[in-house]
Amino acid sequence: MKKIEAIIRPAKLEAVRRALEKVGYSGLMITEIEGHGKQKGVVQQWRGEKYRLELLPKLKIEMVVKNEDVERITKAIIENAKTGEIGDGKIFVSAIDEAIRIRTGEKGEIAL
Amino acid sequence: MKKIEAIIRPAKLEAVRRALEKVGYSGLMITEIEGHGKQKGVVQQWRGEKYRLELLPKLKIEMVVKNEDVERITKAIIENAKTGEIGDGKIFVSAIDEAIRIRTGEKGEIAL
Amino acid sequence: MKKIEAIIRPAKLEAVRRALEKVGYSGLMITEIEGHGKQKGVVQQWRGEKYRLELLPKLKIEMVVKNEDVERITKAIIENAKTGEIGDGKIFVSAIDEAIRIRTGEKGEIAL
Amino acid sequence: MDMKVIIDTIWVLVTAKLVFFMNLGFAMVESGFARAKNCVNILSKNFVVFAVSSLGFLFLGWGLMFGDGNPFVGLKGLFFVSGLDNSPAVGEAYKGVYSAISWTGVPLWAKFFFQLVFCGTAATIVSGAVAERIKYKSFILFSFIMTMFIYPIIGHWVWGGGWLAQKGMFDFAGSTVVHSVGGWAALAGVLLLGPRFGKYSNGRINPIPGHNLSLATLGTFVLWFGWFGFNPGSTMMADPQAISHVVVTTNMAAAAAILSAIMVSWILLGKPDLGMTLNGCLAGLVAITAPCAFVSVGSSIIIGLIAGILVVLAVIGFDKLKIDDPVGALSVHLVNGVFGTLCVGLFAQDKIAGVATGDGLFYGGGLKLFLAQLTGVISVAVYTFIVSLIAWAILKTVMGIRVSLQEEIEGLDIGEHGNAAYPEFLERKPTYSFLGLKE
Amino acid sequence: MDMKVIIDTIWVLVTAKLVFFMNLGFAMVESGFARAKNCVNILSKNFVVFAVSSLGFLFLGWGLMFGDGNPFVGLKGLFFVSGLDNSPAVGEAYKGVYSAISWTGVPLWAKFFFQLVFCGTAATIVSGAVAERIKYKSFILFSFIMTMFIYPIIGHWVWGGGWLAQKGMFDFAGSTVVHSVGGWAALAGVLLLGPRFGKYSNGRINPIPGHNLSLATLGTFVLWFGWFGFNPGSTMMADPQAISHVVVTTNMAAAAAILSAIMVSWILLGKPDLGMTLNGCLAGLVAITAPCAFVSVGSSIIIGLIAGILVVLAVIGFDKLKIDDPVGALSVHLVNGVFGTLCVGLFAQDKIAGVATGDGLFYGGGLKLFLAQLTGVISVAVYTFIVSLIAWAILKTVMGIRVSLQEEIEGLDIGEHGNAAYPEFLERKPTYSFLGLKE
Amino acid sequence: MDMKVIIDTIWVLVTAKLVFFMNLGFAMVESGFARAKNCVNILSKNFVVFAVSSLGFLFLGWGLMFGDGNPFVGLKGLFFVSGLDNSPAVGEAYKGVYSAISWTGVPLWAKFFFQLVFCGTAATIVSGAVAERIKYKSFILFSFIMTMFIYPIIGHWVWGGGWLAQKGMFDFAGSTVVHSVGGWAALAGVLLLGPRFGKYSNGRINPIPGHNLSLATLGTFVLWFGWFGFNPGSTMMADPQAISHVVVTTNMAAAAAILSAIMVSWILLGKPDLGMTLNGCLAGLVAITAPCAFVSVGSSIIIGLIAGILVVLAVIGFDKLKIDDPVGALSVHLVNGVFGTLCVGLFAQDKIAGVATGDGLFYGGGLKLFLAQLTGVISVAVYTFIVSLIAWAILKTVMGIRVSLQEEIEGLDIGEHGNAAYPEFLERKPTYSFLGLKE
Ligand SMILES: Nc1ncnc2c1ncn2[C@@H]1O[C@H](COP(=O)(O)OP(=O)(O)O)[C@@H](O)[C@H]1O
Ligand SMILES: Nc1ncnc2c1ncn2[C@@H]1O[C@H](COP(=O)(O)OP(=O)(O)O)[C@@H](O)[C@H]1O
Ligand SMILES: Nc1ncnc2c1ncn2[C@@H]1O[C@H](COP(=O)(O)OP(=O)(O)O)[C@@H](O)[C@H]1O
Repeated sequence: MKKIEAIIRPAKLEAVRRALEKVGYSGLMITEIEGHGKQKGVVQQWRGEKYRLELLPKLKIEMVVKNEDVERITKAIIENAKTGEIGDGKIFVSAIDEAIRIRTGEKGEIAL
Repeated sequence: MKKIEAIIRPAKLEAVRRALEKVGYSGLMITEIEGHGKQKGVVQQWRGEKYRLELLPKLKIEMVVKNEDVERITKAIIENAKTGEIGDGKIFVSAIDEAIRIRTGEKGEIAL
Repeated sequence: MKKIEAIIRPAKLEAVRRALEKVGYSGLMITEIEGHGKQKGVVQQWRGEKYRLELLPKLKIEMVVKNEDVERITKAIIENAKTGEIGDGKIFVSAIDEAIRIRTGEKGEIAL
Repeated sequence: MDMKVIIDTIWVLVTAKLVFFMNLGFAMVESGFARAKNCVNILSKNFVVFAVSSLGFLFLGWGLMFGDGNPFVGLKGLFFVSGLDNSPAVGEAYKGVYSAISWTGVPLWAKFFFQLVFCGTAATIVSGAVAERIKYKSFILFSFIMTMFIYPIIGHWVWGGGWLAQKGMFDFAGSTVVHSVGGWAALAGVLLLGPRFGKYSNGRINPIPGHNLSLATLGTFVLWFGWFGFNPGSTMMADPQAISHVVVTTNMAAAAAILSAIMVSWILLGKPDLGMTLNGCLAGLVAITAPCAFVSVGSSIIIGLIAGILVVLAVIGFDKLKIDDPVGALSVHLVNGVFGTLCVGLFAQDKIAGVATGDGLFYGGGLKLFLAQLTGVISVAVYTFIVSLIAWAILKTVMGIRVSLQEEIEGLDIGEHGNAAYPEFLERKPTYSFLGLKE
Repeated sequence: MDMKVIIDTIWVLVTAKLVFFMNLGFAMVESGFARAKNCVNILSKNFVVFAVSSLGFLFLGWGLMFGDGNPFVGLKGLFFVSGLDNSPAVGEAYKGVYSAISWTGVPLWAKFFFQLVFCGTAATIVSGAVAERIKYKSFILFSFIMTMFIYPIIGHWVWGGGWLAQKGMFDFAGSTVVHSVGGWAALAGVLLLGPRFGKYSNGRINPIPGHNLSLATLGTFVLWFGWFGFNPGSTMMADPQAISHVVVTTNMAAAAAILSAIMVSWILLGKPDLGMTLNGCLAGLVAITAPCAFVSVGSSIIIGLIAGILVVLAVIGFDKLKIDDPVGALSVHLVNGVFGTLCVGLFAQDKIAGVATGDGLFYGGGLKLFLAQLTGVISVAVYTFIVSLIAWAILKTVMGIRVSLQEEIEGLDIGEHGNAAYPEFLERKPTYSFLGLKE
Repeated sequence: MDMKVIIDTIWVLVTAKLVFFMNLGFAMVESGFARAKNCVNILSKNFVVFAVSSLGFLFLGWGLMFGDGNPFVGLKGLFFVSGLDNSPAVGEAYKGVYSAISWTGVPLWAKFFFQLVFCGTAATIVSGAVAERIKYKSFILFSFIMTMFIYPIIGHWVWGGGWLAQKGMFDFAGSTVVHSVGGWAALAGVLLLGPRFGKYSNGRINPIPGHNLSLATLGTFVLWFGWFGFNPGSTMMADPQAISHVVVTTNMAAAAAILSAIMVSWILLGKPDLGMTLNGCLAGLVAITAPCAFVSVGSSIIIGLIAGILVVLAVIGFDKLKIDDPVGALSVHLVNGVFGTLCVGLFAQDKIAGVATGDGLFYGGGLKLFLAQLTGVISVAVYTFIVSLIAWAILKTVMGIRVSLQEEIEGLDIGEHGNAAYPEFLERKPTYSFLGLKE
């Protein structure tokens, strides 16, 4: 099993999720994060002083999937999260040793 | 060392944490996430239009533990986070290469 | 590639980030978490009853970096996040199988 | 047109509007002191309650309270304020069925509106104490009962020329008629409802912090502001000496109570708790409500100081008794409503602002006035508590008064209204259940 | 100094201040009903609009509205309220160019201030309907146009002795002059702006929940409070019977509308929606604004009940028509402004609070009054809508009226102001786009 | 009873209540402009300060200010407002020790309450400037000093028949007596406290955004509303021409200042900043406070326009000087209090609303009035600043005035009160430290 961790623009969530629904997925978790990569921050002002928020709001989507699904799902994410502008985000894939469904105690891929 | 990542219902946090205290643990992190699995969302309304929040608030508990503690701790979580209803959540286990305690610089299992 | 996951005190973020800027890094994500380790919580009161917030606000910084950068970056974090008091936090390192840049589709270390 | 009538009408209407504005104060204090997940529900309750009062008091409440009748209840001109009445005529000139309130020379609808906003206040007091677990529907029904059958009867006894008025009991602006009536009705509800889930578990008292102290502070300021309508308006005529006196006693009691509540919580709890400070202010205001026109400015400070201490002890005490009152409504309105009413019997100085009350115990008047006040306190307690208990019990049997445990845990906003108060803000969901590891 | 003048001035100024305070109410309702990312923008619009109105109405609006002239427009003393005037003289004694408002015996600046706060209200109504997508600059300019060329003309027709007044049309406190004028101007803006991004996509109506129902409730209470200045103040003299009557009809309509809106939304939507409850209250208040002094308390309840139903249906209806009004301004002010104006023709009872309106249809007066009201409604609709449409169209061509899509998605707070309303709170950014999976 | 006394008492009390309500405004502006972690502390300070003022002004302040005495201080009837007094008698008929305020024919307690709310305003101004780092205890003690020894002395000079009044200095509603006194006391505190941690570090000015602009806007509206009590109420009698005039000059100055602040910040900062807009409004109000009854409506607009510009420049300027004032209290109250006071000497028109001030410089009166105003400004500055500095210095030595760095970083809410303002909302903790990468 693999964990796919995708950092995307908040505004792209709906598109991504619709795409995921089409390719099929068993579950996901979404976390509000603040990110910093190549993208420059937003300039704001407060009573005469400008400042830049270097950290930008992003969403992290995490999904634990079967090895064979990684390809399909990352493709769906890339296609739908892409704008071509700096700040589109990244996808990271890592290994998961074990998965357990709390409700039933089932283990392994069946628990996803 | 292993990382145990448990997605649970917010309302179950207290029970889980008390159980963990009994079996013993060295530290944990809790993140507010929004999840989507088999569970259907909550229906709300706004000025005449109903909508469903497909994403439900969940908590992610992360703990880095010694390999031999994984069994004991996941058991404690499962027992206390379970309601038997859809939406109880999952536990994922993955490998951690290294742990460092910032305060002392200690490395490895001693740092947990 | 490795993922460095550092739990730090919120007040230390600025120092850590400045240090990281000096040693160089390609991107990071920051998540607001609540942690519990050796540190005792904050005592608050509400209408006559004291209670302890056992969970303390912490920040989790996650960075996916090349293997050879792990050492340098963890050092920078440790030096700047340390106060010597209980609650300074931990750093965990784990393996990442794959990284993809959504904007370009590039894969591997070049995508970081 | 008689100038006096015009001026008095302006005074009555302007102060009535300030009292109306207290509805906002209650809504903000109560929602600020409760959790975000129940915020829509509390706002809704506080919003609908004045609508209910308006209809209930118009339909029947006014008639029972001010209609001519016997010492216990009004009987004439019962429905829709439709009895004969030639207001603003006063005294001999008055011809009508609402003679108990014919002493004030303003039009009938001005009298009605002024009395209505007081009725609304009594009803809204209940809302805070039963918050975070009561069914919306049942609260609405109870509010109708409150404004039609409970408040007006007590009102008749004290302000409608009834038996307590005849006994020589004085309640200038309603420590008893409004606040303790609200308090007793709330207490009955709280006892039948039981505490919120998780409040008293594992033998501990688990504090459940309110979600927004900015709103609670805002609300308290609005209430303090509104009280400058509540108390001086209760002259129902613009008597310069009296209204000036009342404005100052009202303010001084609040100020003193704030400072004593701060001191006591600093001493007892280690730090000057803001929630207690706000409750202190309200306690002082409730306590001075009955005596504001009967006592000196000096006495108002003493009354305030005691009220501020009382409320802190009461909040802690009710918790010890496992009587769960999320916003401190009982400590503020019930305890200090009773205390303030008794203060008339202790601190009154005859005609200090015009009214012939006789002197209180501390000013050489003996126990006479105090006993009249005590009679008032006890009889109001008995009637209000029993009738409320019956009303709540009937509602409980017929339709239930408490939401399901599931709904309570998820929040009444979703369950009762399908709304979320702050849908865009990330909330720390488990806070309420995770607290409470007492020192 | 004549006592009557003093008293009337106090009444006019105090009620005008309450109406001024409604600006806060509008600001809170509108920002609470919108998203956090546009909150600074909405607050700014609601804040600046009264400043703009103050200058615009002083500069020209007052003159066009009350200056002596022809039935369509004022022509004398146009600029800076600088025409000849010997207020507070009234009747024969009055010498000046603002004779249409010389019936009230208060100083000129008191008249001005009272009329200004009404003008400001009309202008602020627009703000809510065009929220979350309009350019700040364009809104400011439109507000100048509104307070200088649109509102004052209609005002002249009805309150400035113009042709509608002569036709026997009655609008006591402005269901038409203020509310429906605001509503028509808003509708023109909404049609030219188009709906917010994502509101009607994929053939669905996607609800976009407001970010803060506490603020929205606060605002509604403040508006309700302010209405006790709006309606009874419109006597512009302290006539005790009239002002007492108006206070009660105003309140009863609001109360009835709240309850009917709750009932209807409970039935139609399954749960008693708080947003609808708040809109219901405002609907009742708008509807009673024209007839408050002309109908009985009983009629005010009926008018309120209908208004509460109308507003719920209108909110749903406008959405069906894909007319995107984030705060329900059209349903509240336009629909119920029209409805309330017509109610005068239906429910009026001659001289019920002093004014000789003749009886309405339901009281045996036949269609005369109703037709006058209808004429008013239609002519105001035509003038306001067309002039507004032209004004918006010119602004659109010259400088654009809608922010860029990019800015709309990121929020107007950053784009227009460089500010964030709540920089320290974590927000659920995608909410607005992720909702809308309709049942 | 004399009708005039009744009417004047109503006017004085109603306007005093509006001024009281400004406490809410200050509380919301200040907490909205500060960070969430210090919110409870700021709310507490703003709440307790009126309680402190009430007791301090009753105990001694009133006596020092209005007691008969010498040109520098009142000496008779010092404590507890207990001197001989037969108000509402005026002129010859007056017998008592508070002759400086015997010109207004209202009861003593009405005078007291009206003056008290002004004293409270001066004290609350300090709170904002010293926010986010001052010890709660020290603030409470300073407030006692302020309301007992600082404000009343200046008040005596100008309004208590003291030497500045005799010199012919005019300050209608308190640009100097209230606002600049508050400002100078605040400045002394700010200098001894030093800037907040992280505000000026690494040679940069790090902006520290306020946590809630909805609250700040709400507060500003409430203050604007309250100013309609502050300025027209200062007639202390219901003179129709004067109060109508003052209401309009007050409003026009605010409106003009809003627009000029928006323009200036649009030009200087690139976007129309909401914080600056709100400060602009308050600046206009402060500036018109002294001259509101002495200048024409046209002049009020000019004064407002300048005030709006001044405040933006002052906010930026104080930051350049590293004088850290989280809410802009110095720019609003000090700078514009001084400016407004001087405006009397420039724009005054003799008897424009009744008072014989003589003409100002721009109306051919020469420098006489201006110099009297300047004398007032300077002498008040010297006295207030020095006494405040001494008071702050003593507090600093005896008990400390600043919380520990640790506490400041974690927030004063936990440290001083053990409370959290918004315990359920997830906050972006590091914001304040992570900002400030200036362009
Ligand atoms: N090496 C990394 N480790 C962790 N997060 C990263 C890394 N690189 C990028 N990110 C995350 O991805 C987001 C987008 O990155 P950015 O460099 O702006 O995008 P891109 O280069 O794809 O246009 C960042 O805000 C950050 O949260
Ligand atoms: N494959 C997965 N990857 C990531 N998170 C998951 C996955 N499956 C479930 N989850 C998380 O677990 C939560 C509960 O899942 P759900 O399917 O409703 O529970 P269950 O099947 O155990 O009753 C979801 O809200 C989601 O956050
Ligand atoms: N084993 C662990 N697994 C996950 N998180 C941990 C672990 N140990 C510590 N933490 C996190 O690190 C934070 C600091 O831990 P603490 O024990 O107080 O620090 P230290 O021992 O370094 O002084 C905790 O709040 C928690 O979030």
